Amino acid sequence: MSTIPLRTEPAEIIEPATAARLVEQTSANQPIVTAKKIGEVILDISNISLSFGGVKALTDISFNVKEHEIRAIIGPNGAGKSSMLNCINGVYSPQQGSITFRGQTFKHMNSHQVAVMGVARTFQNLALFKGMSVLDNIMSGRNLKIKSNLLLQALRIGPAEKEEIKHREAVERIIDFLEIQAYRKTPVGQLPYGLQKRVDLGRALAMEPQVLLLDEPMAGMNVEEKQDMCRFVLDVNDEFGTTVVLIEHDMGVVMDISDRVVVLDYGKKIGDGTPDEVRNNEDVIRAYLGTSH
Amino acid sequence: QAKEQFFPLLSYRTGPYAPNGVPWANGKQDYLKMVNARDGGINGVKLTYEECETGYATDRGVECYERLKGRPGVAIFDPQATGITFALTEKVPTDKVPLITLGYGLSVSQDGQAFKWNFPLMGSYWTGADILIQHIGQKEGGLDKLKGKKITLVYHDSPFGKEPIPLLQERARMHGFDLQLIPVTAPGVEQKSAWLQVRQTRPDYVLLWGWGVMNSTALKEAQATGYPRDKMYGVWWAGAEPDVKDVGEGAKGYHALALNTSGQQPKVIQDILKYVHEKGQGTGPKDEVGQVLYTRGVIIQMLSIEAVRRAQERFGKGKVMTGEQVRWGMENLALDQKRLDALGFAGIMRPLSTSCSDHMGSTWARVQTWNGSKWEFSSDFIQADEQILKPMVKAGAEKYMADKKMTRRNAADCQS
Amino acid sequence: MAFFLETLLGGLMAGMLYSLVALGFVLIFKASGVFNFAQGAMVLFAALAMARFSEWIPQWTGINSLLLANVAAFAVAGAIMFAVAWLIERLVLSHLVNQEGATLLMATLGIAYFLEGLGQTLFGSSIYKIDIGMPKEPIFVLESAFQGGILINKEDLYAALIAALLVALLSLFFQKTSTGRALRAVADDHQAAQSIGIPLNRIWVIVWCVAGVVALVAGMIWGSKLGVQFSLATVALRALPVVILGGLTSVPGAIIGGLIIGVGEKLSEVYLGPFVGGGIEIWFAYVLALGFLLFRPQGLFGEKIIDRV
Amino acid sequence: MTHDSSPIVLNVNGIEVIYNHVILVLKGVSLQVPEGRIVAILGGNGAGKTTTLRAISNLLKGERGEVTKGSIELRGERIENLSPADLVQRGVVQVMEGRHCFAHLTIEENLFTGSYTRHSKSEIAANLEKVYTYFPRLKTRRSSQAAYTSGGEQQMCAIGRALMANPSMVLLDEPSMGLAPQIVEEVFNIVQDLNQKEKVTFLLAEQNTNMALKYADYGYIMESGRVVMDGAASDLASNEDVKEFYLGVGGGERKSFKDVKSYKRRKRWLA
Amino acid sequence: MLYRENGQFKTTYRADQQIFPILQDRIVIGLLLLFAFVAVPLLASDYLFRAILIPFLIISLAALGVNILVGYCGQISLGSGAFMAVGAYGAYNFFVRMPGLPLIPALILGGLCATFFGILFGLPSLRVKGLYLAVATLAAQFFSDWMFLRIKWFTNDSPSGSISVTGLQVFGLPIEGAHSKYWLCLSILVVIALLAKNLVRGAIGREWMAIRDMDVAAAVIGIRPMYAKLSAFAVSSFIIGMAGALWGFVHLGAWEPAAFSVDFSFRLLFMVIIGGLGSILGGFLGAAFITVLPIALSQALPALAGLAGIEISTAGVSHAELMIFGGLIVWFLIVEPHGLAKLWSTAKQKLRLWPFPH
Ligand SMILES: Nc1ncnc2c1ncn2[C@@H]1O[C@H](COP(=O)(O)OP(=O)(O)OP(=O)(O)O)[C@@H](O)[C@H]1O
Ligand SMILES: Nc1ncnc2c1ncn2[C@@H]1O[C@H](COP(=O)(O)OP(=O)(O)OP(=O)(O)O)[C@@H](O)[C@H]1O
Ligand SMILES: [Mg+2]
Ligand SMILES: [Mg+2]
Repeated sequence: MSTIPLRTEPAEIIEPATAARLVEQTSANQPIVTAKKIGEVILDISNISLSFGGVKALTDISFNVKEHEIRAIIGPNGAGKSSMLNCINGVYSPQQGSITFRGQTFKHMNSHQVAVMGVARTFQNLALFKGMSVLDNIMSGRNLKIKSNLLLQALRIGPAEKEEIKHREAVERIIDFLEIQAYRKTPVGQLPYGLQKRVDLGRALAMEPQVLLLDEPMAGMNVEEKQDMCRFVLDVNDEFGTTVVLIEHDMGVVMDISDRVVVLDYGKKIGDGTPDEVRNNEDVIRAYLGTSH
Repeated sequence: QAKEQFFPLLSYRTGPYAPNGVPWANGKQDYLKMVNARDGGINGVKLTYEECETGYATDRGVECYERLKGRPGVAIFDPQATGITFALTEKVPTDKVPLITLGYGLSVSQDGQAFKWNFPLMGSYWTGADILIQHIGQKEGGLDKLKGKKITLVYHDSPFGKEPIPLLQERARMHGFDLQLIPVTAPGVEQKSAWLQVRQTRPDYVLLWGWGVMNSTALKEAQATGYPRDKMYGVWWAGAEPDVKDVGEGAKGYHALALNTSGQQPKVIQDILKYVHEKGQGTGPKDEVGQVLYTRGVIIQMLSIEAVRRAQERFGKGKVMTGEQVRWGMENLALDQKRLDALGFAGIMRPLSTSCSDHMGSTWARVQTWNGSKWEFSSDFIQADEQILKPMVKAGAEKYMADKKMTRRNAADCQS
Repeated sequence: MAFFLETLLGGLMAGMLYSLVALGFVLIFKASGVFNFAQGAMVLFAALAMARFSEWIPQWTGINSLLLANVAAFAVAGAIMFAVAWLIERLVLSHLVNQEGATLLMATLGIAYFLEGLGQTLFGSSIYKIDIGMPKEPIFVLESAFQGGILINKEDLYAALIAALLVALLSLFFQKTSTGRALRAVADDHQAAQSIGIPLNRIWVIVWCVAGVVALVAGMIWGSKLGVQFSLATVALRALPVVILGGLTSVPGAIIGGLIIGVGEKLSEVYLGPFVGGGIEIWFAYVLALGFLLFRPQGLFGEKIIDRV
Repeated sequence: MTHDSSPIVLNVNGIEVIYNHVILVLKGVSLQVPEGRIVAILGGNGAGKTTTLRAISNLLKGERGEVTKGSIELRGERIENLSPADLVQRGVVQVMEGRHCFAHLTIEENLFTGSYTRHSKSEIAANLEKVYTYFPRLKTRRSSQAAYTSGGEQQMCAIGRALMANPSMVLLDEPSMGLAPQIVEEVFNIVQDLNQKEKVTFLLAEQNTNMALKYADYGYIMESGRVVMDGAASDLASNEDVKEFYLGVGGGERKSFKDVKSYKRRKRWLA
Repeated sequence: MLYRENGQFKTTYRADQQIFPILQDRIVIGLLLLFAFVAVPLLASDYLFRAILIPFLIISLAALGVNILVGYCGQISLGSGAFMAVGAYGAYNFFVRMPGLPLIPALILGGLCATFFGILFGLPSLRVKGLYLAVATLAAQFFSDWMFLRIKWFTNDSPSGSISVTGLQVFGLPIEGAHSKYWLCLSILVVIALLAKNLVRGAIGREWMAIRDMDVAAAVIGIRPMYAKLSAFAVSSFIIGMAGALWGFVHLGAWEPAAFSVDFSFRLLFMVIIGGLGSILGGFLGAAFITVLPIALSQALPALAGLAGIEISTAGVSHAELMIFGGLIVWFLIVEPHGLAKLWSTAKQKLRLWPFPH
């Protein structure tokens, strides 16, 4: 090995996770890791089929997601994972099947309604608002919570300003949490890929969702960064009890952090269960994992 | 300080109306140059000028006006466009500069007691329309023969094109002819449906109220739909060389109103050639000198200068006149035939005299016809019918004054 | 009935003439994702060049055959349009790789101003004539079936034929050649196209050249109809509804769009106009296009607008 | 790179890159790529990997970036002023980060545009078949528009498209992103395959350090716009810091993602 | 080192959320306003007021409105001329039909007419996007051109369709001289710019930008495209309508529909693009560029040519002006594709680093 220009400095210990700050003062002194209680079914997908012209993206998919759990969806490329999220979000309307959210059953979802019900989402192919700063992107996640009307906003007096500041505080906590303070005012288009993914997560978190849908949040990150991301996801899941639906290709991550895993292949469900069950499922090994895992 | 009378020249040498705007502007400028060269100005007052490009756009026109109105010795503005005229009409009373809108602008502004600063000399669209109807009546053998005839007005869809409508409606009511109105969206490059409608109704006459590309396009469409050109009558803004030049033979037989002659014979044109062009100071090409719009530019400039001269007679010979004084001169023009002959305008135009109540000075025009290569006169001078015109002008002016909460100028004001 | 047919035919042929101009927009948009605001100015510029050279060439060389003079003028004007395309690529587009649509639109506006100024400086701002021997007098057909026959404007008929021919050629070009594919790739993503070795500069010169020639043909035909002068550039405004109705990316769409708009606006003006005072055709054309867009937001034949997450 | 005898194809010499005239991103990056080798650039988010690759393939201009210092040589020829197309003519092709497929073109058309610089119809057809055998998934989706394929399919398309140019040197920017594990393996096998059989040189920026170091011959580690460490891949793989920060096996064994502590030792070569 | 925010710590979010968080900016803006309100009226000539400043202020206002729609909400519109016309004719009708109506309410009512018209013609935006929408909005333009020419009621039955207003008053003060007109326009501009700035940096502004940048993602986070788009149309056309009314009432005094022609629409769009989409400052810079530069050129060129000893004709000047203007547009875009405002912010960033290059 040739020279290393600058040697490693002694290990630097950084601040404990700022996650604690996410929680308002009341819970600040509670232990960070609590025993997790997986609750009732919150989201029930039944017999969803979706096709585009001749392409069958999803065929008769059913599975459910329980409150507080981390539910992974895995499968080879083009299996229909992202399409599944799109159905939940109301971006696509499935031809068949229904989705039940907290007891309410829908034939197809309407994006706005889904958001109001507390489902947030990150995107596989970054769908950030490129022209806006990091701060504004995350603030926009809180728009549903804004109460003041157009006129008040224009005048920006009294309640409108207070409201804006209140939300800004919440957003700053998220920014701290995701450790992107330095980029607060940078237009997101100029950020490197990995940080954009964090902002995407931040925007979703800003909605204070009950269900968080994550589409490959860790693509394009190295191990250290993935560890950070995992920590963020786990913290959110632990502390707010946010239910997480996660699509990810890194089996290390999936097997480590998820409670249950659904496996899709060519639009069909080929496996569903705990990571261990899935890991040993013949079909899954053949279609996706290969022998090495 | 040098004795200089300043003439702002608003013009458009680019844009959609440039082919018509250029000879007009050249005529104005050449005449100024000629008077300086030949007479050394007006009674020793040198004439200066500056051109400003409006592109026929109102806001650019206003900018030009604001830029030039404050020059020392500014005499009079010729906006060269209807839209600019409207905007300036509101501004000149405060700035105290007169506007000359020869053959265009607001028809009602003939009433000098309401429009103190506007001078629609030699004709408005109402007089033009009236003269055309009279001429057609003559052709048919009397105005009463118009009964049951169909006359179609194909017009530029703008205030310019809409001006003649009230008068034509009045005439239609009087004589019982059918008036059909067909607007053409500016600038008028696409007129197929207009001429399909003409073909459908087959009117006896078509009046063409166009400007710029609209005119030649209309003639070509008429040819393409087989409408006889000799049944078509244009306003004086549709009767110049650029309107027929590239139609050539196809426009043969087409008539248009004429306020003035064309050609290089008149003495004043000869003078321009001699004093300006032969010294290599011509503004445009030589062969354009004496064209219809060029000559009109010359006339406009001549009248402006004569107004200054008239004002000098009252306020002091050899002095630089203020806008207010020029306005008075404009209001008291008295150009009889003798004076016109002396100025070298013999045959170009009819005598003209203005007064406080009449800012037009002359309501005469005649009809010319394109013979395939040049314009030829095909009628005598016809005068617009005062009896129809006067009440209309009066009513319009009254309404204007009422809107503006103005009162009619009194006799004393007319003297000032 | 005869009149209805006449209006219909008139509309169809007017539509073809719009298509000629619309084609220029479509070409450049399809091939580089640029909405070329300078198309009108290019039509004017090309027509001016053609008109003036057909006047100058006989003067300089003593050729006195109309045909020869026109062919020579067409060639010279074509060469000038080539030079213009090359300069535009060199001086403007090559510096604006990978920029947004709005920026490129603005750049073409700059080009439009420049060409307008240059055209009038070089060739004058008066009115000029292109005489390519188009017949001006109308013909009448079906005189046996209808009284007075149906009037057809021969000039328009020829123009429509030329337009149709041009469109057929260009459609082939786009569908069948690998350059056609490369053009579409460039329109999608400048950078990716570069990264796989598509030479943007060459592609752009080609496209702008083709668009220049299309502008020349349009300018020639419109010029022989209207006379060559500044207002020619405003013909572009009549062609815009055609472009969006047919779809910004479709060559055949430009034709179909032209026909629909042509017929729609003529019929509306003739049959609806008189009830509301007339002069409605221009906005009617836009409203018509808008109506179609509500059903197909990408125009009749345009590529689907992709928004996918 | 003293021990390597292969001639250097690509020599990047102390380049500085500035975006938008003000943002200094690369602060003197040097690296060499020997003929027929696989060289990896590693580094965290924002380290400047993509920027380095863009600088080499001359795609900076479109991002409003420019190389303000240093030089880049390809087989001894300065290439800073060549167009990307010229580089492709010289056999250098880049697979851009974030896919960049031609949205309106079908997968197959996308692949065909990749062979824009080539002329032999039969070779192109053969090459197409090869790409389809590498990525069978593409074959099944060949006639759908690229915009309507899944993220992974697009990534395959982008890689396949670059291979259609028959390059002698490929710059791969995060090829494994969004691909299923099997396909990731496949991609690296392709890389190895082409490298061994067709002597194609690779320069890859990769976050999947495990894979990258397994297949690469040599590696550079970048951080905030500088190269902070370089060495033979095997040496890097056994370096303790690299192990901990990039391979996730600090302290000898793989740690579960679930147990990552909130307290962490952070890598910091540079303050 | 002059332009540094170092050392300016914000201790509250309120402080960080000020319109101009940096002290120097606040000082500069304060001085600028002082200059505009006090110094300019003392210094400027009548020509400068009437031909440059007043039109510039009004056009800036219109550009501001266009920028909200195009720059912030991403809905390219070529109907701005129509919105101006509706504002002007609307205000006119209230003005003549309700005797004694003061100017400001008339302007606001005109703006509201434009709002209504804007929402109506904004409806297609729910389905049609991008350039298709841009071209489609020309329908509004040509329709309004036609409407004000054809429907006599709008022009108070004036035969030619041209109308004029006089007797403008604000709080009993006549608006006649150049100064009072200038102050009026400036005040309206400052107030509206302030309100607009508040909007675009607030929640609704973020909704607009979200729709502009990625509408599907915006919908997923709960933004309703319909509300966002139509509110942008409403706000923008209100401002544009006000500007139109001012243009008619204060600048022209008398006008015909051609005063708000399609040309105007195009020019407004160009202003916001060259100034910088999505930047309030950009609107002002763009308005200055597109309106003032040609005038400056037309006056400077003959002088310059005179210095160089060449005499050029007016036509030559006009043509050269077109060419130089076109060339400058291209040049500025090459230097900074995102407009003059971006150029300015890059300059500020440099200033921040100064004297170091990076
Ligand atoms: N809008 C669409 N139109 C047509 N086909 C589509 C559309 N969306 C998805 N598909 C197809 O449906 C299939 C599933 O796509 P999806 O994006 O859900 O895959 P995925 O499981 O997320 O794959 P990856 O891991 O590569 O992201 C793919 O074959 C894709 O091409
Ligand atoms: N177009 C741009 N304009 C301004 N700054 C940019 C631009 N592109 C990248 N940068 C900046 O350059 C730095 C390096 O970015 P680069 O994309 O090269 O990183 P990377 O190593 O590829 O990261 P990743 O692994 O996340 O892709 C980042 O700080 C980023 O903010
Ligand atoms: Mg996916
Ligand atoms: Mg990168």
